[in-house]
Amino acid sequence: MSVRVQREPFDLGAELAALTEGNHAIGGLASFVGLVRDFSEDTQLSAMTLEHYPGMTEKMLERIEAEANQRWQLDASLIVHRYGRMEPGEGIVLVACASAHRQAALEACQFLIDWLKTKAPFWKVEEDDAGAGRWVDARESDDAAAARWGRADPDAAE
Amino acid sequence: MSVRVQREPFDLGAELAALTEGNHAIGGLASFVGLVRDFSEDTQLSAMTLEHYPGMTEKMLERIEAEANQRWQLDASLIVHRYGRMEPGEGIVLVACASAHRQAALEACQFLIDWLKTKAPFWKVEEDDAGAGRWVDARESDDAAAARWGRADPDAAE
Amino acid sequence: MARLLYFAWLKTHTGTAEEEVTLPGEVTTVGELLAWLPSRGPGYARALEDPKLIRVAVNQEYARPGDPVGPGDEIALFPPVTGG
Amino acid sequence: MARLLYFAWLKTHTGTAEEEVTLPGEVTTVGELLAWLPSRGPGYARALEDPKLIRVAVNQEYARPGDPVGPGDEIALFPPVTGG
Repeated sequence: MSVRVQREPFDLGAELAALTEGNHAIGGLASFVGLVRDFSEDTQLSAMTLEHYPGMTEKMLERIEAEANQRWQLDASLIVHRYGRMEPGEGIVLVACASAHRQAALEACQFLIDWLKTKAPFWKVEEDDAGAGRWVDARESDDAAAARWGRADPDAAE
Repeated sequence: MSVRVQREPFDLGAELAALTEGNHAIGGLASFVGLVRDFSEDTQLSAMTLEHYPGMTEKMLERIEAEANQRWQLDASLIVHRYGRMEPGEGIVLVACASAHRQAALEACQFLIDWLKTKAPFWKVEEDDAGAGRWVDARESDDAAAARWGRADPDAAE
Repeated sequence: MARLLYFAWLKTHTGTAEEEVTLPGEVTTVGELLAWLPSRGPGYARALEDPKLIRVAVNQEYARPGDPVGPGDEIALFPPVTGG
Repeated sequence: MARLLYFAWLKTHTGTAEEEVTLPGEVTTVGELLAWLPSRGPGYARALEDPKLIRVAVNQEYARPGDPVGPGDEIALFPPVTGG
């Protein structure tokens, strides 16, 4: 189990290789990488910046990773989430789960990324070709994706 | 869209990097790797060998990859499946799907690996510490995983 | 004194990322804090004008309107998250 | 002549991976082929003794018992797949 919040890019191949290295009980490794796109709805984007809440972010990521490890029998799990300015094509977030069984690895990976998109304290500014920044609004479809995990939600302020 | 059936190991990091390289419309990359385990039920394993049906394998993999691309809006997809002898820790199969949206990438990846496990013409011999080989029986749970995609199944011989 | 943190566009409106504030006696819950803050100035009023868009964390835990706040707490105000 | 392929433990029992066979006149479907093959010898009889464990592909497409087979076809027999 490991969580990292960092400004630097991550090396996907190296991260995944390290996760399964030496553990021959692992039968499946599922991973998801979120990448910066060069568009948002109908606007061309040249970059985005993620702000986060240092301290709370790490605490929440560690907690949700622990929950995934309780729900599924995992041999290894990893969350790497970047903050700061990123350009199209760069990786923003990496989630990876390894298990003896493929279904556990795939489900835990899906669970973590759904959760990250809706609960982790990150806020995105999108920058258009003219260099103008715009705070992104939350999307309801992301809330719906997280809700299907049937998790009690004591997290909303309303 | 790309399918490869090969004896050689694959480089996970290089395969995934190549899949998204230069396409800034991609927002999510989901992948799954199946690895050789060092046990099966209660037996220690020292290696396994996959036999396949050359010609039919490639044809079926290309067809299912095309179906995934019809069901989901994907920017890129890749299936690499190895055959021959492999030792614990080695990657057997890699499935990766990239899309503008994370849900499409994740679902298509899950669909492809469920299908591969139940329909692709591969047969596994497990080799124990004494070097004795044993053909592996099919698992019903894998059929159930593929069946939940609600695909008409004209593929069984019964 | 409580420590108040503002993120994303809330910070743009309040003009500060972080401040130490003496809470008045009538502010003992998250809801009371949200009702009081706009009186601190037009930037605060603007930041908090749509309560549906405000999330609050007290000591790095998501909080509800009825949850207590007091001296020594770290209280963060931010919009719905839009991460990853 | 039809080309017959055997995979996994079917091959172990038949003793061959691949052979050219002249199908007798009464063999025009997959089901008839499966009924006829055991008469070719004890290895074939053993390979085919549990019909539930036999899958057939004709010209690299999964086939059912009623599907036709004939001269020139590539017919593969194998157990349920256990890939990846």
